[in-house]
Amino acid sequence: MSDFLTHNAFWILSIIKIAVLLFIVLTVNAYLTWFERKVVAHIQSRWGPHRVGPHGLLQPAADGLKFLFKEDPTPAGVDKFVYYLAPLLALALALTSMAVIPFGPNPIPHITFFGQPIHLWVANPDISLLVLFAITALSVYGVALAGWASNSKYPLLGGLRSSAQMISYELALTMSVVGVLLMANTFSLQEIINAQASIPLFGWNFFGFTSGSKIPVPQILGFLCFFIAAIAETNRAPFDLPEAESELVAGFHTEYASFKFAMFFIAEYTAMITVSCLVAILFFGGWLSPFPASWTWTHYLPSVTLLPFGLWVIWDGIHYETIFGKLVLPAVGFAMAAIGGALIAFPAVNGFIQPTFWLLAKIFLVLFFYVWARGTLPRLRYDQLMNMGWKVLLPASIANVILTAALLLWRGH
Amino acid sequence: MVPTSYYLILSAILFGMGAVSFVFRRNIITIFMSIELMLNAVNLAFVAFNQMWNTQGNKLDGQVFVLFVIVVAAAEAAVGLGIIILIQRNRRSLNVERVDLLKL
Amino acid sequence: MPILEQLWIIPLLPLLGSAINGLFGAKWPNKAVSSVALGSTGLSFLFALEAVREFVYVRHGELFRKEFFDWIVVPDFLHGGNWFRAGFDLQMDQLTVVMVLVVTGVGFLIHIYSTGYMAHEGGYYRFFSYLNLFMFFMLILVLAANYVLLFVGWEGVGLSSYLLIGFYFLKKSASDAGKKAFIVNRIGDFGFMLGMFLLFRTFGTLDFTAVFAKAGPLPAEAMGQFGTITVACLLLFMGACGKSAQLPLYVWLPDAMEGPTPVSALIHAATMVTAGVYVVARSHVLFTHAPTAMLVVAIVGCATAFFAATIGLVQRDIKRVLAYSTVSQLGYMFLGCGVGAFGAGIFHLMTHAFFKALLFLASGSVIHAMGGEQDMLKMGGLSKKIKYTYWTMLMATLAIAGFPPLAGFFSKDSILYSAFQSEHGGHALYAVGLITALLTSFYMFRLMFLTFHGKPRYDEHHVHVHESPWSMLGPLVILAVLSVIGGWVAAPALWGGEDHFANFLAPIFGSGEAAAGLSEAAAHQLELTLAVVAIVAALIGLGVAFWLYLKQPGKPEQLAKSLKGAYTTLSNKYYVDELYAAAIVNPLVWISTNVLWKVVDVGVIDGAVNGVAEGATAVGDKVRHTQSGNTRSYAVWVVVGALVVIAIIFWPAIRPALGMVR
Amino acid sequence: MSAPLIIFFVLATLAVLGAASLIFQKHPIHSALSLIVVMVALAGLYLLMGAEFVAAAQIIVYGGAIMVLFVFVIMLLNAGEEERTNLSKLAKIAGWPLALALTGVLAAAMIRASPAVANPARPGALSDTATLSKLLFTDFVYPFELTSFLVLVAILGAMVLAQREQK
Repeated sequence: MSDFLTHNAFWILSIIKIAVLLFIVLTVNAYLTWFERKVVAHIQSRWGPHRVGPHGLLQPAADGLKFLFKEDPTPAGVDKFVYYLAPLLALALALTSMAVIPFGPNPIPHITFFGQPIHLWVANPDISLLVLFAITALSVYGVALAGWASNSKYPLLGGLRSSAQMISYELALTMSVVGVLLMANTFSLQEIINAQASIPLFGWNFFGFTSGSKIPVPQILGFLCFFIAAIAETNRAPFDLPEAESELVAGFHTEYASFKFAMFFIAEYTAMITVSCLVAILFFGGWLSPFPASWTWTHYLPSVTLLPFGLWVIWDGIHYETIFGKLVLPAVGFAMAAIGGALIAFPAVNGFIQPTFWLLAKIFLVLFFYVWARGTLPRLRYDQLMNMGWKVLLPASIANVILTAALLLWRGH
Repeated sequence: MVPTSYYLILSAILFGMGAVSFVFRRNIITIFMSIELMLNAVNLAFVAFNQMWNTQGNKLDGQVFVLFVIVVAAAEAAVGLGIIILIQRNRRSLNVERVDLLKL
Repeated sequence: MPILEQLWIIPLLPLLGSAINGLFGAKWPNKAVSSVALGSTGLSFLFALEAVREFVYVRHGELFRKEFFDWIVVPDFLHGGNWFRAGFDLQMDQLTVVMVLVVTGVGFLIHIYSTGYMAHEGGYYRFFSYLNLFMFFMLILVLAANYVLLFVGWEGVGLSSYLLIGFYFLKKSASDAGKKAFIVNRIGDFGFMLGMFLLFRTFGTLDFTAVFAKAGPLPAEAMGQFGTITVACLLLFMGACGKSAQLPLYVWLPDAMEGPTPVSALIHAATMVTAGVYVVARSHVLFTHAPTAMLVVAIVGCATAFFAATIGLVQRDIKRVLAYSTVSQLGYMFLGCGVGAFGAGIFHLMTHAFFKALLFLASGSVIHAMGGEQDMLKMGGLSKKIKYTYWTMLMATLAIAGFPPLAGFFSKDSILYSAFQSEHGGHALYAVGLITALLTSFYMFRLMFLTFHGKPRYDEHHVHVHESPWSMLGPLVILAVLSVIGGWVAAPALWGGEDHFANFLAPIFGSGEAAAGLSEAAAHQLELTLAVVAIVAALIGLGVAFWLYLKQPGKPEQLAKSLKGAYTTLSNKYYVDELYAAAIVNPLVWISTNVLWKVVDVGVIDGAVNGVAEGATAVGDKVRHTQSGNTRSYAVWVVVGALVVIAIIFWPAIRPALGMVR
Repeated sequence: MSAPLIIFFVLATLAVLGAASLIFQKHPIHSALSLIVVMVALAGLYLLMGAEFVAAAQIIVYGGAIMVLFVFVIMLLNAGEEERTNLSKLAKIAGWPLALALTGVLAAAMIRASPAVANPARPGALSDTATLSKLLFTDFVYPFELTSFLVLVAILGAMVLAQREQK
C-alpha cells in the first residue's frame, strides 16, 4: 500500500491537489456571487441579499440547492449530444485553466507527501501562459455550441454574438500580453513573476522599472488592453451581450435550466477568477510584496488585517437581529481573529503565507474592479463592441508591443 | 520512446481519411474541413521529421514550416468561408453537386 | 584630354536631341524644337572642335582609340580571351578628324538653314528629330573603331535617310523613293556584311587597328588575282557602291531628291553618300593590297562620273541636275581612291561637301523663292531678284566646275593628276575624268544660266520671287566662303610647295599616295600642265553653256530634235530604271505573289496554324465531357493524380507492399 | 509498454476515431466537433514530441480560431444535414476505392520508407520556443513577412466577399 503510494506519489498528490483546488474555487465562486450582489447592491444603494443567513451569507448555499433541485427540462428538437456537451465543456475548460496558476513560490515547509514536495500549484508547464490562452481559445465552444444546440432563436443569436465577440477580443488579449513576454522572455508564469522581483513595487510590469537601468518599460497600456479584453472575453458587463437580457432574454443559456445553467454560471465566475489571477501575475508582480524585504514589519499585515476585522465581526454579530446571527457571526469573527493571532504566534507559517496573501489580495482587488465595472458601466451596443475590439484595442495593443520593443532596445535589453 | 515511423503512419492514415471524406462528402463546409484534416496530417509528419532530425535541439525548420502551414490554413479558412457564405447566399444550397455551374 | 577621353559625348548629344524632339517635340513650339536640335548639334560641333584640338596639339596626331563598353562578346573557352569582340569603341585619327569636322560643321550649318526652310512645313519636330538621329548615326559611323560599329552607323544613316526621303510620306512618289533608297542600299549592305564576315574569317577580328596591323605585312596580291583580300575589298566596295550611289546602284539617289532640300544637301550630297568613300579610304590598307580591287574602284568611279554627268546634261529639274552631279562627283572621289590617291579622294570629299551642300541649299533657296517650282525651264532671270543666293551659288558653281582658286579646282585637279600618274590605264581614266570635268562645268553653267539669267519664263503675277530669310542665307554665305578658300590648304602644291592636306593625312595614307617614278620638278611640271588643261576644259564647258543658253535660246531644242535618240536616252537616264524593273523588280514581285504568298503563306503556314487550331478544337470537343462541373468528380481526379504521383515517387517502397496484398 | 507509447496510442486512437466520425457524421457541426477532437489529439502528440509551441499554436489557431470560424459559419448558414445526392457517377463508382487506395499507398509507402528513418523521436527534449522564434525571425524572415502579407490579403478578400453588394 504505502509503496504504491510512494511510487505513484506524484499522481495521487496531483489528484488531491485538484480536489482541494476544485473545492476552494467552487466555494470562492459561490461567495463571489454573494460578494458581487452585495457590492452592486450598495453601489445602487440597496441592501442586497440579507435574508438567508446573516447578511445573506447563506444565500449562495441556497442558490446551489435551488440549482440542484430545480426541474431540468430539455427543450424539444435540441441536438441532445451537443446540448449536454456545451455546459460540460464550458465548466471543464474554465476549471482546467486554474490548474496552471501558481499560488506561491515555495512548497509547504517541513511537510512532504511521500517524498513529494507540496507546491502551491497543480501543474507547472513552462508554457503555462500559452496553455491558459489555449484553454481560453477553446472556451468559445461552450457558449457557441450551447447557443446552437438549443434550437432556438435567442440562444442562436447569443451564441453567434459571443463567438464573434470572443474571437475578436482574443486577438487583443493575446497581443496585449506580448509586451510582458518581451520583458520576461518566457511563457512560464512563475518566471514572469520572478522577472518583476528586481525592485519592490516599481519593478512590477505595470511600472516596468528594473534594477540597473533608469529607463522604465511600463505596461500600463498593455494592462488596460488586457483587462478590457479580458472582461469582454469572459462575457462580463459591460460586454455581456451574449446574455443581454434586454435583447436576448438570457442569450446562449436561455434554454438551460438548473444545474446545466449553474455550470455556465460557475464557468463564468471561474473565468473571472482566472483572469484576475492573470492580471495580478502579469502586471502586478503576482505574489510579490509591494514593500522592500527589509521592512519586516510588513509581514504582520495579514494579521493586522484579520484581527481587527474579526473583532469587528464579533461586535457586529453581538448586535445582530437574528439569534442565528448572534450565534454564527461571533464564531466567524473569533475564527478570523484566532487565525490572525496564530499568524503572529507562528512566524514560520506567517512567512510562508506572505506571498499567497499578497497574491490573493491583488486578485481580490481585481475582482472588486470587475464588480465595480458591472455596477457602473452601461452595456455597449454590438457595433460599438466590435469597433472597440477591432479599431481600438487591437491597434492599441499592437502599439504597446512596438513601444515595449523600442523601449527595451533603448534600455539595451 | 515512440519511433518516428508510428507518427508517419498515423499521419498517412489521417491524410487518407481526409481524402476519403474529401471525395465522399457533399457538404462544402465538410469538404473544407476534410482539407483541414489533411493539412493537419501533413503537419504531424512535419513535426515528426523535425524531431527526428533535430538532434542538437537547434534544427526546428520542420516546426517553422508547421507554423507557416497553420497561418496559411487560417488565411485559407477566412477566404474559403467567405466564398461558402456567398455560395449559400446565391445558390441556397451547400451541396457541391448542386453547385456545378460557373454562372448563375 | 577631357573631351577626347569622353569621345562618346559627340555622337550622344544629337541622339539626345533626337530623342527629346521625337518624344516631346510634338507639343512644343517650333522655337523650342529648333533650339533643342541646334543646341545639340552645335554643342557636338564645339566638342568635336575641342576633341580635334586635343588630338592635334596634345596627342600630336597619334591615333587615339578607346573602348567604352563591350557590346557583342563571344569568349573563347578553349584558349581564353575573346573569340569575337565588337565593342563600343571610338577612335580618332586624321581621317576621322576630317570627317567629324565636315559632318558636324556642315551638319550644323544645314540645321540652321533648315530652321528657316522648314519653318512653314508640318512635322517640324519630326524633321529635326530625324535630322539629329542622322547626325548621331553619321558620327557613330565616322568615329567607330571597328567594322561592326561602323556598320551600325552605316545602317543607321540608311534608316534616317529613308525616314527623311519619305518625310512627305503622304506623297506616294516620296514614300516610294524612300523604299527604293532603302532596298537598293540593302543590296550594297549585303555585300558589305559578306565583306565583314570574310574579313573576320581571315583576320579573326574586326577592329580597324588589328585588321590593318595583320593585313599590313601580307604581300600585295598580284593584278588580276582574286585572293581573299581582293574579294573582301570588292565586297566592301559593293556596300560603298550602294551607299555612295555608284554604278550600278546609283538609281536611288536621284529619286532621293523627293526629300526636303536640306536633307538632300546634308545626307544626299555632303555626308552620307560619302560614307562609301570614307569606308574605302578607311580600308586603304586592304585596298593597297588588292590592286585588282583598286582598278575596279577606279573604273567604276570613272564610269559613274561620266555616266551621271551625261545624264545631268539634259535634266530639267534643278535638284535632279544637282543629284546627278553629286553622283558624278562621288565617282571622282572613287576614281581618286581607285588610283591610290586616297588623300585626294578625301580632299575632294571635303571640298565637295562644301560646294555641293552650298549648291543644294542655294537651289533650295531658289525653290523657296519660286514658291516650290523646281523646273529650271520655268525660271530664269532670278539673279537680280535674289542676289545673295545668286552670288553664293555662283561661287559654288565655279568651285565645282574647277576654276582656280576655288576649292573644287584643287581637289579635282589632284585627283586627275593622280589618275594620270597611275599605272594600269591611267591615261584612259584621266581622259574620261577630263571630259567629265568639261561636262560638269557645262551642265552646272547650264543650270546657272537657265535659272538666273535670260528673261523670266514664269508667270510674274502669280510667283512672287522673294529672298530667303537670313537663317537660310547665313549658311549659304559661310559655305560660299568655305568653297572658295576650302581648297587653299592644298594650294601651295601648285607652285611646288607643301600640300598641307596631304601632309596632314600622311600618317594614315602615307605610302598610299601613288608617288610616280619621275622627279620632283618633272612631277610639278606635269601637275601644272594638267591643271591648265583642266581649266581649259572648264572654260570650254562654260563657253558652250553660255553660247547655247544665253546667246541663242532655242538652240537646245533644235539640238534635242537633231540628236533625238541620244536626247531621249539621256533624259530617260539610259532607261536604267526600266531595265531594273524588267530584270529584277517584276520577277521578284511575281514570285512573291504567286509562290510565296499564294502557295507558301496561304498553303503551308496558314494551313499549319489553322490545322493546329482545328485539332485543338476537335480534341477539346471530346475531352470537355470530363469537365462536368461537379466538384466531387474533380476531387476524384485530384485523388487519382495524387495516387499516381505518390506511386511514382515511392514505387520501390510500394512494390513489396503490393506483393503483400497479392 | 512505456508511458509515452501508451499516451501515443491513446491520442492516436482518439485522432483516428475523430477523423472517422468526421467522415460518418451527417451533420456538419458534428463533423466540426470531431475535427476539433482530432486537432486536440494532434496537439497532444506534438507535446509528446516536445514541440510545445506548435502544440499551443495548433490549439489556439486551429482550435480557437479556424474551427470557431467553421462553427460560426455553420451556425450562420444554419446548415442542416447534408443531402445524399449522387449526381457524380465517377465519385459514386470510383470515389471510395480510389480514396482507400490512396490511404493504402500512403501507409504502405510510410511503412516501407520508415526503416530508413528508424531513429526514434526523443520526447521531453523540449525544443525551446526561443530557438524557434530566433529561427523564424532570422532564417525564415522573408517567408514570415510573406505570410503576413498573405494574411492581410486574406482579410481584405474575406471582407470583400462577405459584404453584400449594396446598390
